[in-house]
Amino acid sequence: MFEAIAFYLFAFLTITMFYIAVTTSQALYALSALAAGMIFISAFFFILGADFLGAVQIVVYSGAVMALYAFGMMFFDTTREVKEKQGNKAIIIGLSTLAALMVVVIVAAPIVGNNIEALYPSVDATKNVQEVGMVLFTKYLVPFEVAAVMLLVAMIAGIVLAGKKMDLSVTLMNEAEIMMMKEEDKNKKAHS
Amino acid sequence: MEIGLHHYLVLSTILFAIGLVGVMRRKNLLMLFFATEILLNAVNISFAAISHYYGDLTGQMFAFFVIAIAASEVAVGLGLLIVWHKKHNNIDLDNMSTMRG
Amino acid sequence: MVSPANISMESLNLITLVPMLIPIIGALLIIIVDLFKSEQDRSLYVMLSLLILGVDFVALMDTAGVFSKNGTIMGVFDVMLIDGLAILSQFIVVGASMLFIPLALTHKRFHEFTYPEFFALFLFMIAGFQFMVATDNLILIFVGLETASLALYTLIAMHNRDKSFEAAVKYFTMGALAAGFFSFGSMVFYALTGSVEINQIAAVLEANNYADIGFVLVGVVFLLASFGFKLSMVPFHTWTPDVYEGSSAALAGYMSIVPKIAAFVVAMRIFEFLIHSGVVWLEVILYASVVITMTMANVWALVQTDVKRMLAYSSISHAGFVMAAILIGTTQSNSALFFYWVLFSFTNLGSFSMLWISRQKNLPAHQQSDHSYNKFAGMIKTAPVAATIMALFMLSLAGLPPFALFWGKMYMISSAVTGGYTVLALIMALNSAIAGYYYLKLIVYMFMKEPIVENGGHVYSANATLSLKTIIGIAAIGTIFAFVAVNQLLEFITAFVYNSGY
Amino acid sequence: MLDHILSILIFFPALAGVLGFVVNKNSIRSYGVAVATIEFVLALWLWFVFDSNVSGMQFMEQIALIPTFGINYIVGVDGISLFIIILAAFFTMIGIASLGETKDIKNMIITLLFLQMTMVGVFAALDAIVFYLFWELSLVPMLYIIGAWGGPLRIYASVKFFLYTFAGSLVMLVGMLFMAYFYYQATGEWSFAILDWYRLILPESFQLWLFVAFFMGFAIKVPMFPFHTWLPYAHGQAPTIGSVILAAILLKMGTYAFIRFSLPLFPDASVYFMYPIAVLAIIMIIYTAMVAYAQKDVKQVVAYSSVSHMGVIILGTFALNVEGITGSIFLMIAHGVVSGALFLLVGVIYDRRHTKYMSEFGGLAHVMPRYATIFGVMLMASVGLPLTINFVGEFLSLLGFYKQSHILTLLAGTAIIVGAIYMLAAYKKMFFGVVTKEENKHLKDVNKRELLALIPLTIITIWLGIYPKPLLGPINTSVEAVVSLMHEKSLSEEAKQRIPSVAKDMALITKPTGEAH
Amino acid sequence: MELFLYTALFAPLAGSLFAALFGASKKTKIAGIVPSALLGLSLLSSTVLLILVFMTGRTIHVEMMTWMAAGDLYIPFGFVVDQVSVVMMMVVTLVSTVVHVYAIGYMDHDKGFNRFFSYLSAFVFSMLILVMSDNFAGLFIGWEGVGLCSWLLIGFWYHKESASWAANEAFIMNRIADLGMLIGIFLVYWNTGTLQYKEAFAAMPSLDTAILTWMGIFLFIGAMGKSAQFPLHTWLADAMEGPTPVSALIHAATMVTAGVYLVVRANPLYSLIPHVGLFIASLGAFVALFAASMALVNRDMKRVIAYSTLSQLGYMFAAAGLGAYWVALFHLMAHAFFKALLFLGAGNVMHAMHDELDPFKMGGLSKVMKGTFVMMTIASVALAGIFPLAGFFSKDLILEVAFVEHHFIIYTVLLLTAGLTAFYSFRLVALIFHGEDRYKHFGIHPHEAYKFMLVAMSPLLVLAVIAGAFKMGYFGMVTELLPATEYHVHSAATYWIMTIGTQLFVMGAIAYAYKKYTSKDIKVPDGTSKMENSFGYKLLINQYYIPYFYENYIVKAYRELSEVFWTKIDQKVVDATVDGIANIFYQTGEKTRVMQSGNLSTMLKWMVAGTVALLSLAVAFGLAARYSVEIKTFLSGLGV
Repeated sequence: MFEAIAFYLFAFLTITMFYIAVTTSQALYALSALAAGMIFISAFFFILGADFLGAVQIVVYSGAVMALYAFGMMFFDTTREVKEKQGNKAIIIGLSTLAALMVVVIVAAPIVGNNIEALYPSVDATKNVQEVGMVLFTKYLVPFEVAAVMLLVAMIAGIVLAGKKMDLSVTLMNEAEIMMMKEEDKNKKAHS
Repeated sequence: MEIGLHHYLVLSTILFAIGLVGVMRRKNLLMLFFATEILLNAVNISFAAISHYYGDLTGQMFAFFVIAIAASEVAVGLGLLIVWHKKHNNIDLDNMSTMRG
Repeated sequence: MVSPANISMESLNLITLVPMLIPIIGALLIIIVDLFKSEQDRSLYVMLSLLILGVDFVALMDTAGVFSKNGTIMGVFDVMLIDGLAILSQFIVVGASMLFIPLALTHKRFHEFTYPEFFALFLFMIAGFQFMVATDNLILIFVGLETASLALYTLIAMHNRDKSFEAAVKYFTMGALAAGFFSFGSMVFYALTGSVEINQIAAVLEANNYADIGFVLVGVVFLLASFGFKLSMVPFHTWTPDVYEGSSAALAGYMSIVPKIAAFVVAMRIFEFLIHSGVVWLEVILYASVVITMTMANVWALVQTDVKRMLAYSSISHAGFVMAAILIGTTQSNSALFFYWVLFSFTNLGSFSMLWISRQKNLPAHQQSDHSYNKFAGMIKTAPVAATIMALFMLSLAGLPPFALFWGKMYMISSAVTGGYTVLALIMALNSAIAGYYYLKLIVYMFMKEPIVENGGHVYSANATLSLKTIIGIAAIGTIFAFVAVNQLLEFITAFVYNSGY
Repeated sequence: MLDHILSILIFFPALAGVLGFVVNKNSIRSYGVAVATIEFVLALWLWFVFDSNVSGMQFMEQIALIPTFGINYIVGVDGISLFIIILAAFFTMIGIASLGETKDIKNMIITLLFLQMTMVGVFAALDAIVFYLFWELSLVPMLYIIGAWGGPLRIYASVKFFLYTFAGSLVMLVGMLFMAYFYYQATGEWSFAILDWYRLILPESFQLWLFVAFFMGFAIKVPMFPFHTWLPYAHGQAPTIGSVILAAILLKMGTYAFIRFSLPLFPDASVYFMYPIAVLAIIMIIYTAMVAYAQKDVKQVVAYSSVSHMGVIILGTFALNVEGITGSIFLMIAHGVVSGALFLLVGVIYDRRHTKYMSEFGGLAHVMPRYATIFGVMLMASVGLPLTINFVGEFLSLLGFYKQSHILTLLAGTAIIVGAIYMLAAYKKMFFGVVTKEENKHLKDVNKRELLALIPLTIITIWLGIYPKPLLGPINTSVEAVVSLMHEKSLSEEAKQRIPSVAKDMALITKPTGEAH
Repeated sequence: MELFLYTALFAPLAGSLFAALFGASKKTKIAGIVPSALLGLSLLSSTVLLILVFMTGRTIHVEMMTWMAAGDLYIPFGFVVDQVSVVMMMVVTLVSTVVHVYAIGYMDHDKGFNRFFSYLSAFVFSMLILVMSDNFAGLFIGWEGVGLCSWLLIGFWYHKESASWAANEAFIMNRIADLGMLIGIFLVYWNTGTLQYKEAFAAMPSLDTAILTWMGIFLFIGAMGKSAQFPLHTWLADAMEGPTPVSALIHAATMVTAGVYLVVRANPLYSLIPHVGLFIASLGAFVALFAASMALVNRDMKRVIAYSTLSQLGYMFAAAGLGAYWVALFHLMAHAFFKALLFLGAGNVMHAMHDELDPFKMGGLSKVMKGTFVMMTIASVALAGIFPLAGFFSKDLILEVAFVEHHFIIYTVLLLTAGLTAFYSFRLVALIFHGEDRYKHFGIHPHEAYKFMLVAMSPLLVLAVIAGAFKMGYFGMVTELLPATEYHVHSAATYWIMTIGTQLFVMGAIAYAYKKYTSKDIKVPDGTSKMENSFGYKLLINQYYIPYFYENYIVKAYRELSEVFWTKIDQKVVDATVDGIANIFYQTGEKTRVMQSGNLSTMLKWMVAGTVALLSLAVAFGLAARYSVEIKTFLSGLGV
């Protein structure tokens, strides 16, 4: 019973939050709603006994990602109301309703899950973090490492793209301008 | 009233659809990115639920990696937005259609 | 119960990781070099990357040797899967990358190559693709895919002009949506089978005799959408022309080959077992999308005014053409896919390199875009050799014998014929004829029109350096003399594909 | 060298073409003439060493190309292809020799040499894919010739020519792949060798479909009605040399392919489709002749007349007996000579007046008597007067087809009437009457360089009209082999009846002699 | 003897080539003399051959070389000199020698003198091939060869529009007939397996009559063209545009009789199919009358003679059709002599009158042109068939044949025609040579032709007079080859009545013509007289409106249809379809490229739309799969 109440409560909350996130014209609202929604999602994780996931969700999403977005928002100065020209709303609504409906139609049908055996059974919910660690560092060691590489890539990408060097484009400059820029660079370095 | 896997799947699907709506209607790139986060999060719920009901950890793993991916995307996406914003002082995708046909 | 893992190193088969580790290490090496001494010339990084890729290539050859001796290798808790497909596609990935990287040494300077990070990201991207193809675990596929994609978005944006940002953002956003689709699709399969490994998914579905076909199809739809995006199947292709136009010609050429072969391999792994299990729906849908992609892309390519955009549409069409291999799903067709793609790499990289070599920084008044058709008007008069080579690439793309792509096309159509897809074979053939028009259009401009004033021959090699010329030379030789190597290539590919059970 | 004479014939011009890039612009014409002459001499030598009594392939060479997939470089020559090869060499030679003032002459000559490679290649190829290779490759030089040196609509014409033929041949490629697949199913081995395919007996239903697939490729090339509309454009826009080679050689590829592929591979289908194709051929003959009559441009007259004559060739081919097929092959050569000459002649007047409209001329016989005479000879050859080269071919073709259908032959025979109508009308408009235009009053008669090309053609036209035996003999021998093969292979009763059995012992399928080396 | 054969055959060719050498250079007499001399040589050889054949009855057959051989077909260049062909050779070489010599004078002032002799000798060569060939294909070579030369010679004065038009008309009409001939040859080949006369005719008796009938019909169609039988006759009158020697040689004496020769040559075939023969005879008789009627009113001297030729050809066909091949051949020979003579005489008149052709504008020329007058009169007498000139023997014979064979209609028609012939012949003579000197009104000063021209004509004159004397010798010779039917009217009385009656009838016609046209009232008709406005006159002068019909309903229709084919069908349908298909693709591209709006939002929507579309298909399929049983029951409930 508790589970049911919790599920519906959080379901309602997440749906509302995400709905606000995609519909509001205030970027700040959207951001807050998104963050809230994500925290509520972590609640599902806890309900489902995925403690580790819940923690990661809160830390990574609500913490890191949201912080990043918040910074970005300040940078873009989108705290004011965002005006978006909307084209044909019918298409959007129609498409999404259709999508949702159809998936729901199928999902609502009973899934044959009886004969599925757990490949990596989680025996005890309390030791979730430990188990996750176990699986993560055996079976999913490689993906984990690749994910690390991915984060590295993302980091480098972020640095490169947001970096100062992107302000001037060598691509658009002719040879003389490039030489001048180099000279300036050298001078600057010499000065400092 | 037992909460079964279906409930989670339906919820997940609805959230996914909300994400899709966002993806389709948002013109502000930053908020568009929010919508893509919703997509991934919606799926994560399902993964966790399936994982739970099957008693299998793989789903959680998947969700975990999805989170990592989402985080990386944010970094790159924001990087791109910043560059664009620096040059054009806006992040509206309607201003972004020099290439067509 | 959690018990300490008792795992012997041998069972991990770490050799399976070697080809991916090399570029990762190489990328780190480049970053470290940069840390120690910044502001180095790009030629250093180009050569470093080339060396690393060379080593990778050799490692791949080793792996290939092992494969041909022992068959498919699973490694690192069965996450890694080195079969023929993985090896072949990695060969293409690494080989095409080796052909790409010297294109950085242009005569003019471009923004991205001033960064050592460019080369690091490039190598990371290669590693990402390698992971993507060398596994049947959806998680690793996803992570590899994203690693590669994120790096690629950045590489595009680093060209640093408006169009490239626009391209990167478009690509990124749609990529994010595709990622959502991918995860949803995986979720459905996971829900159905409790596994994220393709062979197990297949086994489970087989065991319960596809009881819940509707749900399977939902999963298929989402995966199809996400790979449709990667492979630029209509209507998920919309990013392709814009992204190709926005990025540098060299990178566009690269994008037309490497990400696609990786995606093809994954698509092959996912969809073929479904088709073989008699999922009629998928067959019909794939049939339709192959035909639509081929035809519509050709039709759009007809009306383009910019050569690069035309080539973008043309590569969509080629992808559609090759997608037929997955639909047909015989050993011959799967071999044809790789065969085609190897030959396509040469030709397409060659033609994009020709655009790259003629890249100007400032457009003259009569030229609307970087590589508009009329830029090439009368090229035979001012730069005969370049025009001839370019024409050669175009003829090859059109599928004119004896140039490289003809053999691919022929083998592919033959596989359709043998697979019983007669109508498809005819459609494929006729599409080549439609495609002939726009390739011909460029030839017409080059050979039959008068040069536009102020259009001296130097424009066509404004960007030329020895390394670019070398790459074009290699591509040209590969294109012309493909028939010499076709037999060995075909035997090699067929053996690998056959031994992987496809 | 004899073992490789065909390869030399094929690749010598191409090699010379590559080397031609180095030759100075001012000497390129001599270079071209020299190369083409050497090639022609080689071709004549081939004739000289050719054994007329052997019905099968001679001078076969085989080099593995893609053995895994059954594709090998196999070339060989028999009576059917021998003379077309010689004709190709001949026309390239006189084409280059008679080349007038041309811009970018270097490109033109190199292109012509490449074109020659593809032409010889098509007729010598004995592997379907190699055949296809040269077949497609021949489009490129022609595209360039029309597109770069043609008239005002040249780009439209060249692209149309290319795409149309290209589309058709792609369908043919599918057919070839099917054929190879059937061979694979039958024997467990891939092979694209034509001689291997000859051994394959296909069920009639397969034959029908494959016949159609091959037909698409060939019919567009020929070009058969209703696929002919590219031809008037191509001819109308092409420079003289382009038209000459197009009409003399390139069109023959289609009809040659019918005899090389369609007939022996699909005897039953050939019988099945005989009437429909004959009807098409008759439409070609009459309809295009009438269209030719309505033309205002003399080159278009000749262009449409080509289509009309190709109709007779097709008809002869589908006579399915020795007389008809021999006749059609002979007519290919004859039509090559005559239409080539006619295009050269049109080129002569075009060079002088830069117009091809007949209304611009009139009374030319007064000012250019030699020109009028040669034109007259070619005109008479074109209308198929006995003792000219065309008559032999037309006579045999019609004679052959008469065996199959009387009524259709009667209809097709109107070729000799309608042909005379448009040709004589054109001749009258151009040459008879009084000179009305001031520009025409002082036209120069044909000069030496033009005579160099025209006189040999005139001589051939008459010589082979009187004494066709040197050609008919070898052709006949090989055709007999083809017909006997068809007879043996055919399955249905009707086909057995329609295709006569040739009593003589024929060995068309000989093992490649090149293997021993 | 082969030497003589080859000499006879190739001497004209040598002459032609010799003259051709001077083709582009200025007129030179030698270009006329040498071919004439060579023709003389040919004539000599023919005479030798004739004597040989006549004396020994031997025939000469040579095979020079293979022409065509393919499959079972074998065609050599074979030549045969037998009783029939040697007669033809004699006729051809003799008349052409005369004409050649004559033409040296006639063409004296023409720029194309050299060219003319080249053509003329080439014609003789072709004609000799035609008559000497031992097979149908060789016959066809000659057949087309004479067609070509006829085209060249009719259109000799090519600057005249009418001349080149007439040349083309002649060529094309002949081609129509040649098609029939060709088909006939095909029939012969496929049924007898050979084209050699000997073998083919030997095989024919064993063939089905239907096949033989078709053979006969198609071969005769060929003959109809060359011999200008109805309805392919219009070209002959128009062919008079050529120089007069040409008309004499080609369009009177030799080429036009090729059809008769063919029927004679193919007598074994036609003997097997008498019903076709009857048709031929009927057509011949019809043409005889038909042409003669047109000759009655025509005001062009040469055309009158041309119609007369046509009419006489009708006679020949009537004879040949009735199986009297030797009679036909005999008339052919006799006709060649007097008709050539008539034409050459007309040529003299034309020369004298500066190419004036209307006899109404002449009159009284006998005073200035005695020689010509005599010759033409004798020729006309011969033509009319007055005893004892050539025409009497040959033409009366034909009448007898018709009578003896009991074809009285044919007989009557031919008899009537004989009267008409006499009338129009002497109408011409009277108008030209007698009566007022009407030419003076036109300021013409006529003069007699060169002497040597008259001398050249004299052999013809002699032959026209005495040819009848050869009848018996001729009969003895040719019947070695041809059916030797003798046509005698059984009762002598009937014979005499017939003969004398005919003679009287003819003479009456002559007298009437003289009476009518020597009168002083003859004026140049100006289209006002009553007769000229009568229906009959109009019908005849307009040649029964047949040329008009051809021009308006065939030529014009053909031209217009061609135009329609080109502009409407070829361009608007066939080509437009091809371009249309190409355009469909291009237009689809243009129309749908807006899909690529460049707007990211649209792109995303496309992606979602694609997914949703696939999804709905998947759902539909999934539902259908799940409820397949229910759907089936439902459908079966509906009765599907």
